[in-house]
Amino acid sequence: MSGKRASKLTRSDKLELYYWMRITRTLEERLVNLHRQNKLVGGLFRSLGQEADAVGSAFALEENDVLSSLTRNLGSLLIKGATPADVIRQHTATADSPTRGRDLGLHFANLERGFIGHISPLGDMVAVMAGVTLSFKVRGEKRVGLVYLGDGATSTGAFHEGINFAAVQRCPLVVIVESNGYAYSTPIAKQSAAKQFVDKAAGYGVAGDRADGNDVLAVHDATQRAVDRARAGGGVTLIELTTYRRRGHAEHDNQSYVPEGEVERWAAENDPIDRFVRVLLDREKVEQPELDAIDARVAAEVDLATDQALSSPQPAGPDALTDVYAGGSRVAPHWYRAPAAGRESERS
Amino acid sequence: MSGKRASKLTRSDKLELYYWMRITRTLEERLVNLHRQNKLVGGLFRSLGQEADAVGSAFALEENDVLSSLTRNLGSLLIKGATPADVIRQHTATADSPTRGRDLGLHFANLERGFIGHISPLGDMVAVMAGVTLSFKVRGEKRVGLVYLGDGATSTGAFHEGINFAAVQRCPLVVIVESNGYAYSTPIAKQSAAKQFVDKAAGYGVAGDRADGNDVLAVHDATQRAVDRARAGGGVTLIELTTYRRRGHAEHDNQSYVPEGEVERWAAENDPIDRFVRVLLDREKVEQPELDAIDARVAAEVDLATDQALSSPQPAGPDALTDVYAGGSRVAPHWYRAPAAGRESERS
Amino acid sequence: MAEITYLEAIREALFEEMERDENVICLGEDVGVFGGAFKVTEGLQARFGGNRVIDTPISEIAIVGAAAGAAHMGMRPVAEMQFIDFIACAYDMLTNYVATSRYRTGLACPMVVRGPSGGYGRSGPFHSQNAEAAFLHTPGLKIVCPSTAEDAKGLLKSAIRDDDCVLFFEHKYLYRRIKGVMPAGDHLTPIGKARVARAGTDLSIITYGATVWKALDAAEELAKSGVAAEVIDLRTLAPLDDDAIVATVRKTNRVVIVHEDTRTGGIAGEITARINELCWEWLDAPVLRVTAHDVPLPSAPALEDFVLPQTADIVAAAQRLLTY
Amino acid sequence: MAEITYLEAIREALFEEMERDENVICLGEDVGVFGGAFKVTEGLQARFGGNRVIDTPISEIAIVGAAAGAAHMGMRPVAEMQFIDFIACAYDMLTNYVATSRYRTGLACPMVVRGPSGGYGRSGPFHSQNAEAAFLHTPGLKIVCPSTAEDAKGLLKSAIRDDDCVLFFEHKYLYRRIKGVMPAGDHLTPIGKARVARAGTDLSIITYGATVWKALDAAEELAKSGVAAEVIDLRTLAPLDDDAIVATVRKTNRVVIVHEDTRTGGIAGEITARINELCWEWLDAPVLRVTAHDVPLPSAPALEDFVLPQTADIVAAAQRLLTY
Ligand SMILES: Cc1ncc(C[n+]2csc(CCOP(=O)(O)OP(=O)(O)O)c2C)c(N)n1
Ligand SMILES: Cc1ncc(C[n+]2csc(CCOP(=O)(O)OP(=O)(O)O)c2C)c(N)n1
Ligand SMILES: [Mg+2]
Ligand SMILES: [Mg+2]
Repeated sequence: MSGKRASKLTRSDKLELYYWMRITRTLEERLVNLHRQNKLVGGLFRSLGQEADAVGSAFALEENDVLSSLTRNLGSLLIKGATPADVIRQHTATADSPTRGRDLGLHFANLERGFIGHISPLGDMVAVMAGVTLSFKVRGEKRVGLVYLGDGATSTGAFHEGINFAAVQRCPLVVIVESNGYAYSTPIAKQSAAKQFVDKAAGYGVAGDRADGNDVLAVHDATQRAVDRARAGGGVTLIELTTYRRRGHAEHDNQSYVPEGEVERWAAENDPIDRFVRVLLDREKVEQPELDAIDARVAAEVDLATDQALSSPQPAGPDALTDVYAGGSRVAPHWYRAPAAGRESERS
Repeated sequence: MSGKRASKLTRSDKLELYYWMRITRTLEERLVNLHRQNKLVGGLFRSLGQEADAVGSAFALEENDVLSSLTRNLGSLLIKGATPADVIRQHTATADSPTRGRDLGLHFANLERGFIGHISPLGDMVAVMAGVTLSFKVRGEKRVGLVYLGDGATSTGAFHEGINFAAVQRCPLVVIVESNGYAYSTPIAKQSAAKQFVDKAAGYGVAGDRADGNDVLAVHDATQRAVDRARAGGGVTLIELTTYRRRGHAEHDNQSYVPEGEVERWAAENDPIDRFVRVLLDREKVEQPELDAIDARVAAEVDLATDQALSSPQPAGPDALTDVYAGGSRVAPHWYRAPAAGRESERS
Repeated sequence: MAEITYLEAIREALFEEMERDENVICLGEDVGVFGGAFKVTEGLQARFGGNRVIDTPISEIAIVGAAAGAAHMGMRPVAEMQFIDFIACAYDMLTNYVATSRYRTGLACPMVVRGPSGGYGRSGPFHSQNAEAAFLHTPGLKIVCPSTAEDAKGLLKSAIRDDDCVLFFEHKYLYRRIKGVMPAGDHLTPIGKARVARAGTDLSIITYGATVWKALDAAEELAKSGVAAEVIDLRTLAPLDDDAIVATVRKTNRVVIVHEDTRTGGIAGEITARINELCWEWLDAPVLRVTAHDVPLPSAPALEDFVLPQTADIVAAAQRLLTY
Repeated sequence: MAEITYLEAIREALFEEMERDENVICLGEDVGVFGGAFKVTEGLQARFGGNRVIDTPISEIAIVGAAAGAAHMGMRPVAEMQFIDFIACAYDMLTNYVATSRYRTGLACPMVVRGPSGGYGRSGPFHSQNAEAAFLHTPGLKIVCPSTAEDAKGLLKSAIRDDDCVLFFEHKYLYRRIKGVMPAGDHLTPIGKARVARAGTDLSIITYGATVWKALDAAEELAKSGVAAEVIDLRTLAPLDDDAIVATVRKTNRVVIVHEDTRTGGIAGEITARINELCWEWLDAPVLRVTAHDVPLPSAPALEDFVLPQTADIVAAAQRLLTY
């Protein structure tokens, strides 16, 4: 689905970047509607205002590179080939969702397409991606891994052990810290005393970079440099992307802890899509109708995906019992759920 | 036991530093003898060549400050009031050892005297000491905490979470990384890709310092600055002390992985006691007989401690059952160990 | 006296204990200004200040480790896991440091680790866990699982005053669904004592946490066909109340143990073994278990409902017991 | 064929599997040049290079996490915990990530986490642990505990070829004390199958790991007074071999379960519950447990000996079973 991954982005690459940011936002807006209609299972986590971060970075990867996304990286998954219908199915826990209703939201994976969704315990995926990229190194494959984590997740032991392991092993791994102001309600100053997250790079002996996370081209640029370095055997890069979480942690969170006007200011002055539209119109001489066409295409795709996903069946209870282990394994249902099965215990 | 804790060390302070280093070494040599005589329970871990590191740093603490020692910080425990007899008892697992034979070696604590020995899982004590020093902060006490860890232990998640927590909370904590070349057999380059451990300080937003760990005065100086900073409300300092582990990880380890001549070179050129003796004789105009007198005092103290400890009784089996919980709790021995107790099960 | 919810009862306990003893502090992710993901600690920071109600980094190892260190110094820390599932990150600190500290070195760890637990909420594999089986095995820890609002308050207050580390597992399905009238005064529920939630003579349902309510529903159902089921709410899992277990076995001679958590290696096995050892001769039927199936807990409603134990399962197990 | 030790058998398995399949890699602290704290991996790096035998930082979370990531990519990582006690640090990674990965997302984690376990060595609370009870409860993990040199080799080879994560708990007390002659050829012991270590008719001793040898000693002792004890070596704890358990209960009608680990929440409880459910009517006596006492394991010889189960304890339990 994604375009070519040149260091020099063409005009059409840039339109593609626009497409990915737009579809991220539109798809999330659709999810918000479905959430309000009580059609989702579980909470809804937005990346509103952070779309450039996931999109610009994932766009720097090749087809057979592998990324591990986090809560606010829907855009990166779409670029890697997750379909909007799958995303909606994950949020509605249908039988044909990528996890068959077992896990929710962006917690899904597709190794053929090159992505591994995260699990809830934060930081764990840094260690897992150290192993994914270790396999590239051991096998001499010229592939690269990318893992995202939030400012808050930098406080976890798993992040620390994972990046340090990858640094020592010179694994081809790019670690992106999305510094978006908050971890749930906790502001950055209560998460870390560092002046900036990129200051951690020297402590791990890895390359460090920092970019404006709301400037999709700057994000792409920084990531592309890091990806090139990794592919050339230069090991790990830690990139800090500065951005801002415009919604609450999840949709239920009313952001009572956010200073007044902060959200509105970011929305007005620093929306990554608005900013990029200006770049496209002003510098790239894109015409508004071109963007309108993309918007229309996106709307149609999201509509179609919604129709597909909402007609998906729900899983049946006993489906829960398969594949805990390999080989088509199936846990036996408890006897009181399988009345035909008869007594487990026999009298002597 | 320990002398006054002034920033400016007097001549008699310096003689005291010599005393602490000497007794550390002599006591460990005694433990080596006992180990060879099969009188110890468990392995023996030396701090040979690292005595200045533990002694110089602990000497910067006040009476009511608290430290947490690691494997190679015997000197710091002695300064804090652990007795040589207690140390030998810990190594012989006697009934009257500080842990009553339950734990070994330097794994013991005495809060009245201000020390908490480590547990085996590396890094954990950094988090615990974050809490000890958090209590100082919460209560407005002007006390300071000091925690030691090895180069290898910096790779643990517990170290990371602990120092970061303390940094954000501005706890009065000094974290000393003893960079002694190896973690067991693993050289520093396979533990961390950082140029130096002090580079981690910026990533945590804490003060960083680095000193020659085999120069007891330099160690004291750096620690004193950090302790003063902590006491004044300036938060955490990460100090890297460079030193060298002249023995194997424990006495059983023959150091086959160490490049030839490396140990000998450090012994010949960079023994912390030898170096300090030269300073005392040359710069402080100490006379050799003064040092000889200290040595004799140390020998006598270690002899006495050995006699005391070796006459200590072994614990009795059922002693193992007490104090899992508070209030003098006692686990009931299994019925087959308490034949008088009768049947647990009664026939109906 | 007005009824308050299970959640409010927990909050009340925190307020009262912080008021009573200035050594009590609360720490955890988002517990301060925000009042916690479930608002359990709401208002606490406004009342007691940022020095005693501490927003921490996302660092479960450090939260638990720091609580232990502060506890050594005489504080009474109450550490929150935002979801109890994340206690897994602090498993080493709890089992190796906290649980052994007194036994080895004499240093006490009077602290509470609390957090929202349990399923039935469509929250999937990482926000629905029951952590008790992971710690039941560790000498030195206590484990409390209240099922009523009264006990939530009384047991938390006791836990905070306990001289050892208490893991306090709140069931988040009950947070706003269960209410109770708090006993007047300084209401303390003793740790280590089970409760007869419903008396009966024909069989015993031994359980704790959210499934107490399912057991009571099952007992009601069974009563319709004239079966008098006794429901034992364990309340404390470590130490287990052997006396209460033996008493109910002797009374009814038939037992089903119900827990929400997965079966293999779960607490029902331990209870079965104790019954075997302590009063095997009193059994007229094998001890049965009604538990979750041995799979990670899935999110989709139909899947979750299938995996977790339901009232009908308890009724079925009870009916089978009666055939012996 | 010459006898080799339990430790050498493990090393042989690693050599053979690395030889057979280039996707097999070993990683852990000091496993390379040094050959591991117990020299289990000695010679491996010299033979297979630093790319496949990897010295890691002291980072159990990362060791296990990286093994999982490499396993996703088709490698067959064998991760060493220097002492199994430190697996506690990776508890979250194992239970939340590794154990659920296939179930949730379809990503397999074919990997082994192995390491020296167990007591009787005066190594105290942090170098003597038995980790099985901590993981028995987690669907998605397999647990193997060999007691003989033959099984150590055959089970490790099976574990490396298994498509799921296998926790392979080696008993370090057996490393150099137990020897065996390896069966010729590609020797694989199936995971999930128990073994009758000694046949008997009067009672069953069900155990695994180092206590298999104590059970055999006890059986020998009992034989002197004409009692024929059957000893079942479980070999695999997850999945448990229910068939073997039921078979021995039906044969002898009397059971003592022996494990080195502490009692409460230990695996004996689970086995007792299964016996209750599967063949309660076949029991002529309650199922008894012989285990460690519920305390952290102390170091002093007299204390350790008192806390851990000994041969005489098994004999005493057997004799009591026979009074029913
Ligand atoms: C180990 C762990 N502890 C706690 C949580 C609960 N939790 C989920 S998201 C979150 C905040 C994450 O903040 P950040 O990493 O900054 O990511 P953001 O949501 O801002 O993108 C918390 C505390 C968790 N998922 N994992
Ligand atoms: C979490 C954890 N993993 C593994 C070990 C085993 N271990 C004990 S000491 C040691 C090496 C420690 O090296 P370092 O931190 O540099 O301290 P040093 O011995 O050099 O003073 C290791 C790997 C441990 N104690 N804790
Ligand atoms: Mg954030
Ligand atoms: Mg070292």
